Amino acid sequence: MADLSVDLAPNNPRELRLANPVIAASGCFGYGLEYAGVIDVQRLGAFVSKGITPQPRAGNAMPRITETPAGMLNAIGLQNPGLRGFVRKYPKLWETWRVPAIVNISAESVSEFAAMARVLDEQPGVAGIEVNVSCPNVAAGGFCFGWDAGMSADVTRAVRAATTLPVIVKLSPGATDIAEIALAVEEAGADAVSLINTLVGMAIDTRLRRPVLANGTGGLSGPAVKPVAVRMVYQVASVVRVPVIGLGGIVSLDDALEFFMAGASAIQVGTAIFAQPSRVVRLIDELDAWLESEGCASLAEVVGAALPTRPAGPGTATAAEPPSEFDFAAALATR
Amino acid sequence: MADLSVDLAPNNPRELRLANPVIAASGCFGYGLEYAGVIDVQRLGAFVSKGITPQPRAGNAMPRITETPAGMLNAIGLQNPGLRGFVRKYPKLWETWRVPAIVNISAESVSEFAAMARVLDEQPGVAGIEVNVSCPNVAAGGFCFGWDAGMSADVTRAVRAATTLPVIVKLSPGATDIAEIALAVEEAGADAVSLINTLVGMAIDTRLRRPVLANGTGGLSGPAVKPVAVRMVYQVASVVRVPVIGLGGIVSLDDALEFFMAGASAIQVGTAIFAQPSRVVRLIDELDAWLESEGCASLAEVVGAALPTRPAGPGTATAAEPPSEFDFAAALATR
Amino acid sequence: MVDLEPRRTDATEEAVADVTVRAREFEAEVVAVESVMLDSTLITVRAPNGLASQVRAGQFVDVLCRVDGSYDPLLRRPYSVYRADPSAETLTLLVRPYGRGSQWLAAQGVGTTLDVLGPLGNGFSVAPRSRNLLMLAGGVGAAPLVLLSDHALADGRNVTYLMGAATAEALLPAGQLPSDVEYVVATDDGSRGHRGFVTDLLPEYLRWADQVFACGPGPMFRSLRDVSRAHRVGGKPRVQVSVERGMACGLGACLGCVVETRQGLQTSCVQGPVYDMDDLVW
Amino acid sequence: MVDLEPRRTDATEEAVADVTVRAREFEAEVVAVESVMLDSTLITVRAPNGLASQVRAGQFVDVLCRVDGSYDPLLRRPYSVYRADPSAETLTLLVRPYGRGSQWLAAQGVGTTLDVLGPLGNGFSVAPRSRNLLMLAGGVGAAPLVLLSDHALADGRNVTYLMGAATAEALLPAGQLPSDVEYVVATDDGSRGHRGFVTDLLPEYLRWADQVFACGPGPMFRSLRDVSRAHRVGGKPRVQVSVERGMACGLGACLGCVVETRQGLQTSCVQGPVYDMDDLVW
Ligand SMILES: Cc1cc2nc3c(=O)[nH]c(=O)nc-3n(C[C@H](O)[C@H](O)[C@H](O)COP(=O)(O)OP(=O)(O)OC[C@H]3O[C@@H](n4cnc5c(N)ncnc54)[C@H](O)[C@@H]3O)c2cc1C
Ligand SMILES: Cc1cc2nc3c(=O)[nH]c(=O)nc-3n(C[C@H](O)[C@H](O)[C@H](O)COP(=O)(O)OP(=O)(O)OC[C@H]3O[C@@H](n4cnc5c(N)ncnc54)[C@H](O)[C@@H]3O)c2cc1C
Ligand SMILES: Cc1cc2nc3c(=O)[nH]c(=O)nc-3n(C[C@H](O)[C@H](O)[C@H](O)COP(=O)(O)O)c2cc1C
Ligand SMILES: Cc1cc2nc3c(=O)[nH]c(=O)nc-3n(C[C@H](O)[C@H](O)[C@H](O)COP(=O)(O)O)c2cc1C
Ligand code: FES
Ligand code: FES
Repeated sequence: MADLSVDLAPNNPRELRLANPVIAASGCFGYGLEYAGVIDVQRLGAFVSKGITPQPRAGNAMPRITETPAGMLNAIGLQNPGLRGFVRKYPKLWETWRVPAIVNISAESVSEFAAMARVLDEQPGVAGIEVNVSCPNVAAGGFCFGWDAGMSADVTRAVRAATTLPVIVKLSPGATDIAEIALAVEEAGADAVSLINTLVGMAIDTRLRRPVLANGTGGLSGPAVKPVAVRMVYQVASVVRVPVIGLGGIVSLDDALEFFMAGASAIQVGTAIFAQPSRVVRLIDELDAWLESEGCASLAEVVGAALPTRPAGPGTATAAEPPSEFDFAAALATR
Repeated sequence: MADLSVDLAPNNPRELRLANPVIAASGCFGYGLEYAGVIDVQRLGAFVSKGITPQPRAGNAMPRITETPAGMLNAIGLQNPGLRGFVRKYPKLWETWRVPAIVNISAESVSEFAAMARVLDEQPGVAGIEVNVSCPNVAAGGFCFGWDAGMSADVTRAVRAATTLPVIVKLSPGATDIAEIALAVEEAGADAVSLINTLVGMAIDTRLRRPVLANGTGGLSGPAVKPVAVRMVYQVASVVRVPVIGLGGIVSLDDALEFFMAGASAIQVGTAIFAQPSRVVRLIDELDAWLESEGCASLAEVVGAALPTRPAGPGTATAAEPPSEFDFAAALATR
Repeated sequence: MVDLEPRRTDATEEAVADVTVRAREFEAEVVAVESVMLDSTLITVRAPNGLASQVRAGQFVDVLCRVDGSYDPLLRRPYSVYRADPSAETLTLLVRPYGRGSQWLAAQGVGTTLDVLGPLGNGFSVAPRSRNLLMLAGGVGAAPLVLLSDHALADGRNVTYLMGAATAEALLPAGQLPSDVEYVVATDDGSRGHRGFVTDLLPEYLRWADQVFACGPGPMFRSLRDVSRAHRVGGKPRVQVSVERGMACGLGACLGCVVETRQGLQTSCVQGPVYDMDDLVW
Repeated sequence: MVDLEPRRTDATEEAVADVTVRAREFEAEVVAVESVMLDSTLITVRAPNGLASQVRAGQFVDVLCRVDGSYDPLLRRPYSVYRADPSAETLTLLVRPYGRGSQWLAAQGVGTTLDVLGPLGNGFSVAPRSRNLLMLAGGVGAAPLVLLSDHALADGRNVTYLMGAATAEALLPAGQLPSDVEYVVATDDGSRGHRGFVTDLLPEYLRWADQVFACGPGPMFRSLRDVSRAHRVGGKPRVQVSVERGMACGLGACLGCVVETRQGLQTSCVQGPVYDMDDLVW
């Protein structure tokens, strides 16, 4: 047994210690309960709840989901019972669980974010907060918080001040310079960052001649986005010191290893759980077996293995050194 | 036979009139010659050459390509014979061809872009220029031209002043607000815009524990990116008046129709040509047959069919109206 | 201060399934394949211990329609259980080749192993005192009503099975139904049974039926609604319909498949796919 | 003023294939499937008119390894032509199940239709005066050398075929080669032939051979290079190797598969995959 445990909030006395680095992603695992009859939820490193908002939300009109090549689009519209409804129901249940539960929160103003964090701070059974900054800032005319370093930092600072719980800020891939945003939220007190949230996409129903989703656009997830996610994790892990949680298209052990080697201390699995629920638990065993076979005593030994030795400057996506000479034989070695 | 022809430079006296709206994308069709022994190149609406730079470039080290879920990453590094080498060889050949040839140009400064356009202006066999702004601006510390509206406009203005040829500006999906960039280049004199170029991605070779591509990052293309491309085309077509050329993951007729309905006047096919060269020509026939079956006399009748009736304001990705009531029966109708 | 109390009392809270669904993800070997109804296929797979006897009519299974190693198409496809054989421990699905997933599934041969998740959904509920059950089937909507007929007969009830299709060849062959079922058909071209819509036959059976169970395409539902309005008395007999939504998880987690009901938004994968027609907001 | 003249005279211009490749994209029905070499498969497909007689040894075909309707895996996979039968109009490929594409391909049965693009690449060139040809094969690198052997014998030349593998079962069965070929093998475990590397056998044949043709895994090439340095005299005999690069287009358009040679960067799909070993920069 290799050491799979990880603390995702090393700077926080309350810690966010996970038995293993495999986390179920927000919006893809309900409130944990939904999958409890199908897989052993308690074996996960942690899970993140569906996004909660200050008020209950009925979500978007249907259709809300559609499939795309090796991916899917969703526009659920954050259907949820609202913070009070959530608090009445889940924390006391989760308190009886072994698996840490992280609450994903969304809001449309800095003060709403802070107010939610304040309420969650007192809840039993809540191990941490994941702040979803991929939502429109009403005060900024609907411009997404997560696309602007200043706005992302404002939210982080407000949440940080409102709770002593571990705070993970979940970054949006819509930002042109994701490393800049990551540095800003780190500076503002985030215990960890997670990335990526979905890319904004659209599918057209060519029979009806209108967007498939009632909302028009939706969030793209699944294997299709993996290369973008790996690149962003690599970019962010090159510059921040807090733990990075990588996600976006992870299905297999090899996918997970890509993220670890790109610098992720833990990973989340979202869309792939829909397709094969049992695989997310198997991933933990496969990771353990792989580390053994590689002679690694702990996961930490491979985290960041593909990063250049010295972190690159802010905002650059510098590659690892290319092989110094044209390695003909190595290139042939797959045969 | 429906009318498939389209003029992609209606504001330019030199015109860019295509017999049909199916174009082979830059970097995926060499210089046209490479596919001439496999498909009937002359049947295409047009093709775009591999990206040309002022100087010859040897490109990046190997590996340069890798496959990803329903997509691929490339980091060719613009290997090309340079403008002079290009000019010695292709324009006179293309002059004998029926299919319009568009030259894709890249440079690292505004003046280099202009210098290239000036040389191309006099060449026979060149029907238009596609300006690739997805390259680093050396004067701006390597920040990509295409991620900044001002820099994109500067390049466009300089190229516009240097040639009377139709000028297409090819937008980068890395920009947070693609509509803003599109409006800026339209204002600066672009005859048309094309989008999207590749998304920046990465794959890690978990055996070697380093990025697969020698360059580290690469450009993501293929079906995986289609939802992002459709969304951006929809967003751009909602705000600009010049023709929009849509691309990104197009394989099938249905894919092409998604782009037309999202507002594209023409489409480009890139990665899919690698997988099935014959399909790009078949697409023209399929489009013709589909228009007939829908009783459309011309393609123009479906361009933008999925757009909201009034264009949305700059930078918004407003959806088409959702169905006013919950349409239970329509949702059931697929059964 | 930010107001965190609900602004409106809607039913979003109930939309979150309280029940933990007991379902299994299992490898299911294809043991039989049979062509039926013009272009469709009956696929019989081996089911794990006890599943075939536990499954309720109207429940479905989610099938992964791709080879391992390919990520496209990505999501599972739901298929109603058409027949369940507890002694052979098999389930049978009725698959119409439509798009990418179903075409792949319909092309799989005996010996293939499928990745199946189920059983899912609520299933039909037959009131203890209902004697006469009326089925109304269109297309592959026939599937859940076959299992319901099997179970109803085993419980000693009477079943009349109405089915409509474009032509005789597209009908479920009579041999597929237990002989005790009264099978009445309609075809658009009159090549068998009543010429016209199957819902034309409804009025004469509505008085006989204690409950009606329907599954079929959109137009059939619309017509069912209209006929019911005109011919039911005091909302009787009750009509249960199985609805179809795009689904991702099948377990109430993604909220992608919701249906608006008089009780609020419900996940059709867990709280459906079967609803009392009068509860649907449409 | 911006300088538009080349700063350096490199070979990028030549890297652009001048030749227009004549290749066909065709539907190829699988007509035979045979297990060989432990885990590999010989797949024989029907080829369009004349292709089997035109194909040169060392050329390859690009196969789409997925069902229509799935976009993953996306790109074609190159496979060397193992054998071409002009009278039956068939091509045979030797496929080792390795990753997603080859596993899919190796699992296809008789009757499946494959989407094939080819023939591609330059192929081996045998000098008119070469009498004695030496083949050096490792693993599925055996494939192009089988066709080369067939053609060489038909032209009346002498062929010695050296092959190495881990164990006897992983060797190409002798029955797969024409009986006139001298077949000499080496195995890592000594279960057949020489115990050790196949390149250990090279020195004794180098004097006999007018030309050497090699295809195999990386370590075999490295060892070939070392042995050649030590044992060839005046750069004779010449050695041609077939190299393997990840490919997207197969037609010289994407520049994804380039190889650095003394003549500059070359596309290994058009200007390769066969190179004179001494021309490669490695
Ligand atoms: C409860 C239930 C029971 C069913 N029972 C049967 C049955 O017994 N027999 C049968 O043949 N079919 C049944 N279906 C339909 C089946 O699940 C598939 O939708 C159908 O086979 C078409 O899938 P496809 O992959 O072939 O088509 P696709 O080409 O993938 O899809 C066809 C259309 O459906 C839409 N769609 C598909 N999946 C989704 C999704 N996840 N989210 C949103 N939209 C989507 C697509 O947008 C497309 O327009 C059932 C569906 C449900 C919900
Ligand atoms: C000229 C030539 C001839 C060949 N002849 C044979 C033959 O006769 N028999 C045989 O079994 N194999 C042959 N191969 C290898 C074959 O093309 C496949 O690479 C092999 O079957 C593995 O593919 P896969 O899909 O199973 O593996 P994958 O899992 O897709 O890939 C295996 C590895 O190769 C890399 N790779 C695959 N495709 C690409 C690409 N397009 N670009 C970059 N990297 C890539 C991947 O990164 C991965 O690490 C030949 C290759 C070439 C270039
Ligand atoms: C149906 C669905 C609902 C989601 N809801 C949320 C959410 O409420 N909050 C959030 O931060 N992310 C949400 N996400 C994004 C995922 O958590 C994840 O960031 C994204 O899907 C990429 O990972 P994947 O490719 O593994 O799915 C949702 C994703 C899906 C598919
Ligand atoms: C191998 C390769 C090389 C490319 N080279 C160029 C280029 O030189 N200039 C350019 O503007 N775009 C280039 N592109 C981007 C394509 O033209 C296109 O924008 C992108 O691939 C998305 O379309 P697709 O999904 O249909 O491939 C290249 C793409 C690929 C795959
Ligand atoms: S399919 Fe996910 S909630 Fe129903
Ligand atoms: S594979 Fe595209 S140039 Fe060789």
